[in-house]
Amino acid sequence: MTIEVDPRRARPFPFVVAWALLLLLFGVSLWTAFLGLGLWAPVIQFGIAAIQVATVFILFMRLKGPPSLKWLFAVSGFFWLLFLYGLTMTDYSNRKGWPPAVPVSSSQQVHPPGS
Amino acid sequence: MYRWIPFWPDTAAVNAEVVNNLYIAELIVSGLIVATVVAMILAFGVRYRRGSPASRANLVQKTWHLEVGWTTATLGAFLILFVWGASIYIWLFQAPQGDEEVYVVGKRWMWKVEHPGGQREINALHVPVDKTIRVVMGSEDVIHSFFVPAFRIKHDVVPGTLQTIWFKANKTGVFRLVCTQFCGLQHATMQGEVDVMSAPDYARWLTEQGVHESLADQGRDVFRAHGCSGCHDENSTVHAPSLAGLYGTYVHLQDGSVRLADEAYIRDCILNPRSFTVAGFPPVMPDFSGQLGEDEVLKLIAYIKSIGKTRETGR
Amino acid sequence: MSVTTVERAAPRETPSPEPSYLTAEHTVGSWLLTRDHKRIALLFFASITFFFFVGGIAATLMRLNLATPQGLLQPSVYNRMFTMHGIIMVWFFLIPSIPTTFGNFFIPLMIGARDLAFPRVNLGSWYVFNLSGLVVLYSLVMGGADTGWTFYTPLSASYANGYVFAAAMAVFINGFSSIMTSLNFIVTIHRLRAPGMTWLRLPLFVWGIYAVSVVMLTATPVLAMDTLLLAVERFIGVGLFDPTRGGDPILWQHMFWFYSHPAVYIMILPAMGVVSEIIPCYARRPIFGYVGMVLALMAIAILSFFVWAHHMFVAGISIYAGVFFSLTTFFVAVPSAIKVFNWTVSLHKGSIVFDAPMLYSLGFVLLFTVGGVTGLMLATLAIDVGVHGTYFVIAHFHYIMVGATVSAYFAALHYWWPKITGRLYPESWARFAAILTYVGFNLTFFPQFILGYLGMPRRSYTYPVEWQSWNVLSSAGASILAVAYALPLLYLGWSLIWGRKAGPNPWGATGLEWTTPSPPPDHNFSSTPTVVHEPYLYDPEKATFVSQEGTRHAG
Amino acid sequence: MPDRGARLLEVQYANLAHQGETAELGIWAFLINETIFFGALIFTYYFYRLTYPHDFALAARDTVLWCGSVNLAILVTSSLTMVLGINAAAQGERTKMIRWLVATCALGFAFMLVKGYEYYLDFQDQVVPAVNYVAKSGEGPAGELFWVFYWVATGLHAIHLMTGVGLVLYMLLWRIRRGEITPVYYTPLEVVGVYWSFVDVVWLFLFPSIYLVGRS
Repeated sequence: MTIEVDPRRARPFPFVVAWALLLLLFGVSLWTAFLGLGLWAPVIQFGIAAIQVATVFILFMRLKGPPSLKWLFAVSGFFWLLFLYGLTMTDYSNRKGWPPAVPVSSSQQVHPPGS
Repeated sequence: MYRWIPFWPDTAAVNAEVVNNLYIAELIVSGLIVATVVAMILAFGVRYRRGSPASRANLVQKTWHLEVGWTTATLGAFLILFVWGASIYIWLFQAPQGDEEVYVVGKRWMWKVEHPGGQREINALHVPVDKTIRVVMGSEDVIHSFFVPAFRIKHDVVPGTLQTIWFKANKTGVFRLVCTQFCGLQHATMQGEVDVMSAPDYARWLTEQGVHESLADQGRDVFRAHGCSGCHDENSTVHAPSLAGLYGTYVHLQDGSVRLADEAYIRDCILNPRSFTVAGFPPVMPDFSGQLGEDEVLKLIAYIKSIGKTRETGR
Repeated sequence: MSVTTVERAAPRETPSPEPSYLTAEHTVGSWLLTRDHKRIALLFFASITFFFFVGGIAATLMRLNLATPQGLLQPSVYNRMFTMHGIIMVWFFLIPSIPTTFGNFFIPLMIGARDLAFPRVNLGSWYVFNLSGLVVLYSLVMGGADTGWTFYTPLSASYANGYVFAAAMAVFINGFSSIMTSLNFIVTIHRLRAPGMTWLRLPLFVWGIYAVSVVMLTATPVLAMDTLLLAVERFIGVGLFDPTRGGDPILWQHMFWFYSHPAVYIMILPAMGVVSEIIPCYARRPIFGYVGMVLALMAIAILSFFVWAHHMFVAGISIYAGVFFSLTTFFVAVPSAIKVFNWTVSLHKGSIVFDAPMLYSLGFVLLFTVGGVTGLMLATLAIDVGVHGTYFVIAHFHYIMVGATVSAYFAALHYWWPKITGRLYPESWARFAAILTYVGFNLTFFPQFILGYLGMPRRSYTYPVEWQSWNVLSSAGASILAVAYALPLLYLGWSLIWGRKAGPNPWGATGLEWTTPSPPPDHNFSSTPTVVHEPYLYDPEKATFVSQEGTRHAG
Repeated sequence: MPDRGARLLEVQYANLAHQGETAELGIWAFLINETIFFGALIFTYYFYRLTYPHDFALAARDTVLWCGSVNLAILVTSSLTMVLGINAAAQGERTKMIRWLVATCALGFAFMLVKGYEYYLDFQDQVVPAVNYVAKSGEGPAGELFWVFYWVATGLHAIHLMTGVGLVLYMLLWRIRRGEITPVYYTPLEVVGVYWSFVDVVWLFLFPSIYLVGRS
């Protein structure tokens, strides 16, 4: 019974390169944190995180090869999150009286935590 | 006008009538749709029951135009109702200045009402008829919901911010005030009355309460007691934004955004000054969130709004 | 394509060669550790019937209390009753009702597979369901939560003193059971279809279960995170929804309703699938607009994620969010309108038999139409301001959840009873039960529409005296409904022992499940069937039908 | 060899390849659910960071950056060793496979150690909400919201990582020892590999949201 080896697995070289790329991107992300970019810092950092995630998805989780149902399942998780993130912004972007002022808790909590 | 409709709730406000017309329109459209479905099921059920002689030849499996026709017709009818409903909603939920203002504080299982003149009521709200009443609502603990069925108005009262709603009663009488957001053990008894009175009765009622110090005056005492006058008074040396005539104007904040100075904004500034520093002023205002009760904040707001008025009359 | 004509002979008594899945093994272990999807379906059937009656008892206590203004129960007991009624009925009966029982049993049979993709995960789903059932029973027995099934903070997080932590954890664990079930269905429908069973030859029940599984898989995690954050806030006293620390109580509502509105579609989609199976069978004609029905099912599954804030129009969200979500709610009603139209026109030129499943299904279509139309009333912003939080809302969602989904559940129960147990139930009793359910239901919930517009708030143990007449009417209807729901238990139980033996295809239906002997053998099909036709090939004119794998039958 | 393969084949599948492919589709379907589960948690973070940028920046300055960085490096390396382990299984080199899987477990434990030490430092720093929390000067109340998110997020991630380590150990001590992982059918190992890399993906998103806030 011949052991036909999946071609994608033959050499460890591409995986080591991906590993190095991930660590490099991590370094860049760390560096941007200390640059004082203000509002742009999170955008860049999460962009780099997205690239890292894509690398892990494609190489380490073997999504390489012809696009298949696995691709659809991999992406649909993030696609559904768009609904939650996006549509709640219709509320919070122009709700009157947001962010709320912290009210005085005049009547203390009647309920002891933990029950 | 609605007397001839059976089991109809009483209608006692301007917006209630508008909602009534919309509700009747919805009932008609919905009734038509349900009637069509019932008629079709009965007709087909009788005509094509097993053993009936009707011919079953050239049975139709799919006709796009019939399906699309029915769907666009119903969608079109309901979109008109959507636009009509949305316009009322936008008109209802943007409270105008109003002739009278009332402050309502929801606390577990009671409604505390305060009039600008200083009169205080529990689970009761006396208002003049044919006047636009603007209700400013806050909650001290959980989410309540201010609902007057006769006026068809309702708004949840969320702890942490102030909400405003308005109504204009057009019929005198006593109407029920109800809390519709479950708030604990006695939620069902957290009810009250809205007593709509003619103008002279309302004036006489106000004087009968025997309270002379108006809410604004009480606010001024709180303003001095907590040292706000130290910075915000006309002749104070501290570089702080002047509050005279602040109410109703637009304020430019440090982070570039512009906010209308309404009750919610004034309340935010008092209790969370750090996130609302006005452009060009140092963020030095101390945090009062621990020391001021909900009622005192409302008094301060009434006072700050009154400074605005005296300046206009002064000109 | 060879078409062999088989006369519809009387169900001959030749013993089926293999023992059925019921008689294959008899040890307790063979039931509790089974990997057969049919046995797991029966295990689920036992669990949810138990919870249906626990929830039903809570409902009867509430209706007894509301029969008189001064009421029967203490306020704290009433508050806990309606909370537990909500939690148990939503998560422990309605959401698992059709997918875990009829879905588990019939998806492999309908697509020509021997079993689901992951049998062990399927059994795990039943055990996780029972674990969450134990936790909710612990919370119920110890005193129950008094926050309403919606757990609105800050009441649920810091002010309610019932067993909110246990109730929230029960809902959290229950989420995993529905995830495991939906995961199983999606992978099975993608991978294990018989040769020839293309996507457009799938019966509409399989499409319904596929749409439900997509919604379950993508909506439940948000609820899991929400209840987890509530449990954390409840346990340590500090949390993300706490207004005294700048948290936003409306954030809880956003994440809760982001799950809970798709959850109401989780309840209705399999019911739509069942009705789309039953109406063609008893009208003896193909469904009208099969592709339209499939598109409508998937459209509901996707659009259900855009509408959740119509539960929060008066909660303090911005006006523009209110207008946006009202508009999307009108668009999500379009696929439902298409389906109602298609069901109704599916009766045209058929030769209709009014058996019990058909009566339940027609009851479904009528009650679902009333429920859907009142839903559109609630989606109209100005009306919602007037009736949010009143009995109008309660009547609306009971019309959909109880009127539509439970009627379809009973329709499926009667339609597939011969296949599950191999016995036929007494037809006249079943028709009586169906009509009694319809009458009892309308008497219970139609008065609540009127109470709602009059302004009676929900979740309150008392009401002004002038509304007592409506509430007494509603309580009377509730007692009729209770009888109508108990009746099937009696005559179906009776049929288990004395019912006539049912042949493989007592109703003359075209699905693959009707080609197996009833009750089906352990591995469903001796040889994997090849599918040649699309479903519902009935011909009312010549009174014959062609099953999906090509044999033509009379009847 | 073929008899063990036949025993592995479940009744409802046509052949082993069909079964393997379906199992992989199953883990990916489960990952949809996990993505949205962690996505909803990061949604609360994203929403509160938009609302209280100032408080979040102040609060996040007290997180231990070097712990987070070392942990990220550990997790990325463990993804690599996991994949190399699967490659070895595919090529039938049993000893190399076991060596790589043991390395993956070791890295998993290393992550837990560093995390435990970081929790100890946090406790010293008095940033544990409700148990031992002192708001820093000038930091508004919303800082505590950040710390609630921090403890919930890292706690959940740690639980998922422990499940991953448990799965790899299950593979090592049970499935491989009984010889069920062969070059013909190594899908169970591949499924565990996919799950492990997903736990690494979650940390890739959590790292910038927790540790890189308010550093400038």
